[in-house]
Amino acid sequence: MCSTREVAHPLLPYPATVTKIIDETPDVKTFQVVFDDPAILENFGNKPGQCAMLSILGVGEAMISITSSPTRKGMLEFSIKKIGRLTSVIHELDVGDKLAIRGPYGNHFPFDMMKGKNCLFIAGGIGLAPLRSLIDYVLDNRDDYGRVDIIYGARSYADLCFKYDIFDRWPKVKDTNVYVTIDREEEGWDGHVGFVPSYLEELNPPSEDTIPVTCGPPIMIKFVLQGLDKMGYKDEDIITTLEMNMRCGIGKCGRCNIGEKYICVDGPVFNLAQIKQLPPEF
Amino acid sequence: MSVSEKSVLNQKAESSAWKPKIIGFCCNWCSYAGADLAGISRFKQPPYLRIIRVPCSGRVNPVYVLRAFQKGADGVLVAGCHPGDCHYATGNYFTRRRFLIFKRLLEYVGFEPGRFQARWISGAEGQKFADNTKKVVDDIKTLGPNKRMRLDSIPQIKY
Amino acid sequence: MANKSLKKVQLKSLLDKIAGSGQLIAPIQSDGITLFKPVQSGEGVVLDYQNAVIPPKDFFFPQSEKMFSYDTSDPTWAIKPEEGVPERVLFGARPCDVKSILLLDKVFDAEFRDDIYIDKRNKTTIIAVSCNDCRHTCFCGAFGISPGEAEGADLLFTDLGGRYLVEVLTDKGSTLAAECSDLLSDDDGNGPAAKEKAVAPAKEKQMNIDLEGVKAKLDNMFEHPIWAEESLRCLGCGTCTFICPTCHCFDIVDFNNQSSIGYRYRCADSCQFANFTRAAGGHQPRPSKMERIRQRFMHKLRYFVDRYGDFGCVGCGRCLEKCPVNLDIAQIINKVKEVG
Amino acid sequence: MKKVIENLRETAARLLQNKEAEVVIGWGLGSEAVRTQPVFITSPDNVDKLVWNPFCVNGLTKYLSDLKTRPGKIAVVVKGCDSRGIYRLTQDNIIPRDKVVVIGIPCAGQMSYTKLASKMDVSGQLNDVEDKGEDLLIKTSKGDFTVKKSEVLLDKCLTCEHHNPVVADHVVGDTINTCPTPDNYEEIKKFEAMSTEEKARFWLSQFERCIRCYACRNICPGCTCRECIFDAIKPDWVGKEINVSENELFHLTRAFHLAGRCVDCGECDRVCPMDIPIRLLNKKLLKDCKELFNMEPPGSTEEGGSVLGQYRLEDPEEFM
Repeated sequence: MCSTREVAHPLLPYPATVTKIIDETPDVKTFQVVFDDPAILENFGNKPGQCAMLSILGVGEAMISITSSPTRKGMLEFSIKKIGRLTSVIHELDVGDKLAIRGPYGNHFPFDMMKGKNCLFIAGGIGLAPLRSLIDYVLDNRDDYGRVDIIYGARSYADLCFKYDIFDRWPKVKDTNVYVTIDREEEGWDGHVGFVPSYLEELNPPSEDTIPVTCGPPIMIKFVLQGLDKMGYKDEDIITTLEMNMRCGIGKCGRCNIGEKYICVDGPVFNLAQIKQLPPEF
Repeated sequence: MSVSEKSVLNQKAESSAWKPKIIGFCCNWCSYAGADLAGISRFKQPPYLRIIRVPCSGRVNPVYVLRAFQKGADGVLVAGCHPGDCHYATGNYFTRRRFLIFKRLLEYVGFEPGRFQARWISGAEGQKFADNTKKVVDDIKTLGPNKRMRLDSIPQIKY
Repeated sequence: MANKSLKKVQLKSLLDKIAGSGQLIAPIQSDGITLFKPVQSGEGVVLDYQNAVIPPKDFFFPQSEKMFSYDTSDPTWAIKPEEGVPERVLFGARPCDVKSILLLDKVFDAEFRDDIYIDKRNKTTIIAVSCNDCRHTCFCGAFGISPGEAEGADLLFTDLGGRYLVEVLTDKGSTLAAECSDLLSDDDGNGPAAKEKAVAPAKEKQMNIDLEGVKAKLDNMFEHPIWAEESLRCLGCGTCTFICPTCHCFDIVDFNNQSSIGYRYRCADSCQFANFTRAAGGHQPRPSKMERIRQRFMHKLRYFVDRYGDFGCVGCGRCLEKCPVNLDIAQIINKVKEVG
Repeated sequence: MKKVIENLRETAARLLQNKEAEVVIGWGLGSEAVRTQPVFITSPDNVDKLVWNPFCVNGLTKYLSDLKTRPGKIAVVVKGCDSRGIYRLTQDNIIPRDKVVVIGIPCAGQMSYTKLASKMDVSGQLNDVEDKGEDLLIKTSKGDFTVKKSEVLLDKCLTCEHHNPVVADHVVGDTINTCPTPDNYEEIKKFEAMSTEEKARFWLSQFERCIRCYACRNICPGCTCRECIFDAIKPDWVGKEINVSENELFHLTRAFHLAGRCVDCGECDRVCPMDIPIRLLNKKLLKDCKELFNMEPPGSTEEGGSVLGQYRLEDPEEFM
């Protein structure tokens, strides 16, 4: 029995305050939060790709991936798409309002294993949110990693998240390329038009010594994985994330159970080889 | 939790500070107007009836009534137009059937008669509205606070 | 500690004594059904029952329980965990129920130890009672459980006719036995042999289910048509999961009475309900009854083994008896074995 | 009984053969001697799975709403009480009448599994059942057992209004001519006569037991809402917490949603794992609807609908 993660009351959330809100797209906002007790943030110890349980007391709880890299100290960022009851309430929050957080939960991206290798990040829509924590981690430890390619797409220009990152910040980092695409032609858009999987095949980035990491809507992931397969990547090297309805986050409540795995503790990050071992039920 | 050996129904007002909390679902076109008239006519009536305006008494879902009891109402009143006067022509005929049955069901499972009441009050019947409020409040006062279904007084036994 | 003996006529005094010094939970009968309830004395405790409708799991993992309270009008939100339970004694758990608690331990006492469960577990002394008889739906033998053994319990009582053989299995049990030493005497040494005889009928009468090879078969049966076939008659109700001694899935919900003060509770949830896996936004990984019953049987007989090294079923027979459409896990096991 | 089974299998085989139905829903042998389980037959080769005996307690009409999107017609075997469920579903526009082929079996009464289990060894497999008038001889792999019918009959069968199905495209078995025994609601009257305090104590102790498995709802041919209010997330009509208050809200609402629609098949009562007398609520509503609005037993005729979805100008007036 592994007891590395001991918490006195694992289901108890801690109050935190919203310090900044960024409107990303019409239905996505990024919330910067700090815990009311600074010690909690200090010991939070989140790693890229991990999630936390966000709650509004009286409304409910949901598992949200942490968007900020642990290298960015002093706050946590969550990019949240307005989709259900809880996220609608979270979207109503103002700076200074409170929510409650517990975590961090789940495993993380294999940033150690990726050291010294080239990184290929492929994301669609809100799927860039969990990847952003890893991208920032890699770029903040730039010398540990090889070339970085980021392929990102959304339905339209308005639906692109983190415009300040994909257009301004990331392309300026050395040896880093950001390729952005939108699904349909749009006035004022002179970039690439088309779906992410086809853009990936078009770009066909060199696959030697490269770890591809992908996250996005299920249909995008499906075709990206097919594309990567064609390009000759090994299943063990292809990293993606799974998503399920979750309640407890600590491997007890059974909702995110797929086969012998619990996505909340054994996931959400899996490589393709692991996913192929799971019953196809996600 | 277990149903205690004490009375499972009301407890007679333990302190004199208790004020009845009565929810009145009033139809917009008649009973609410009646309440309005009772107000501007300065008819004296006890202040314990809290009115929720609904478009038609037929809009009142019996779950609203049960929910009101859960959330601490001591009594519930549904009031609408007299049969035949419905703004939507027939809404209150359905109300009539629905709550005839519902009232009997509540009493069958052990709600005191009087906890739930229904009345027809037209927009012109300000006096009737005031009289009726008095009557309902008196009834509920006699019955005492409602304990049945209240979510905040469910006996909690730790086990 | 050596085996003890309790005269049958003294049992009530023993239970009275336990109830007098703390909380006692025991099976009682009301409206014709047997349920475990907290009792004030040994009065009315039934002993010839075979299986309570709701397993004693309810006292470790209640169907619904408060986790913490809060007050959002307080600047710190005043999030307070619920107080723990008092020290208590659970009397009358059957060997299968005791085993089910050990299985729940594997879930709740794993990584991220569940403090709410562990508190209840630590503060409970379990007195198990061997089965002299069994229901026609029992098949605990299939999971290696014996009607006369209860590893995980603190004391084990076995009805030997005029007396109970009292086996002390743990230190906790030894403490309780010491507290009640005035009522217990030393066993004359014939107890264990007599016990074998006493539980023999329960061993013989129960269904003979053999699990040999079932797990291996299930490993390759995810896509098998048996699930679609069996799911046709499933109603999608939660009976089987709510009366199951090993089911541990739950939901977490907030309650507030339209004020700043409220609490968060967890309550048993069922993988048989559509809402169980439906995500906000409508994504539904298990859209029909087929996927849902497959999850139930696979979880018990395959996934649980893979994850925790043991079957997630104890053969108590509750779901066999209560399923409205006779969707019988023992029958499923037999059908799986017949699959070529 | 053997003749009925033969007849039933023949009918089913013919329907499947001639493509008059794509699937036949009936009863097959269960995992225990006195249990049957619903079976779904799609090939004439498998009709031997169909059985008919006094243990065919399950109402099968609810499955029609599960299978309504399936192409082709669905044949379903019904007893008298279940047959009212057919009209419930057609009146509620859940399934068109011409999509359903009704195979009716006149039924003299069904035996309760719980009652039987307390009287005999019900494990083992059923070999044969013989009707000996007052008694029933049940031959199982564990031996032969004789039980008194009156002692093991389902309670609902004591007051049966429809021994013969109210609707059937094919009838297998002989019409039963015993006089129907309409319920005169004696039991309900007994409860009505109790004091308010007694009623409350009784019902609260019943509701308190509920584990909210929703079996009563899921078996009910009247519960066919696309999204049940007890499953709706927004708004949360009923709290998920299991306590006597939320349980009561559930039970009263469930019963009331069936007021004037409940076909009184008694299945909710049978399936309840906690033995809550759910039917006492339904019966009360049936009695009131009958007394106040002169309602026919719901589901007994093709026309009709929900009593609470209709009105008459001269309905009783109490609210003044």
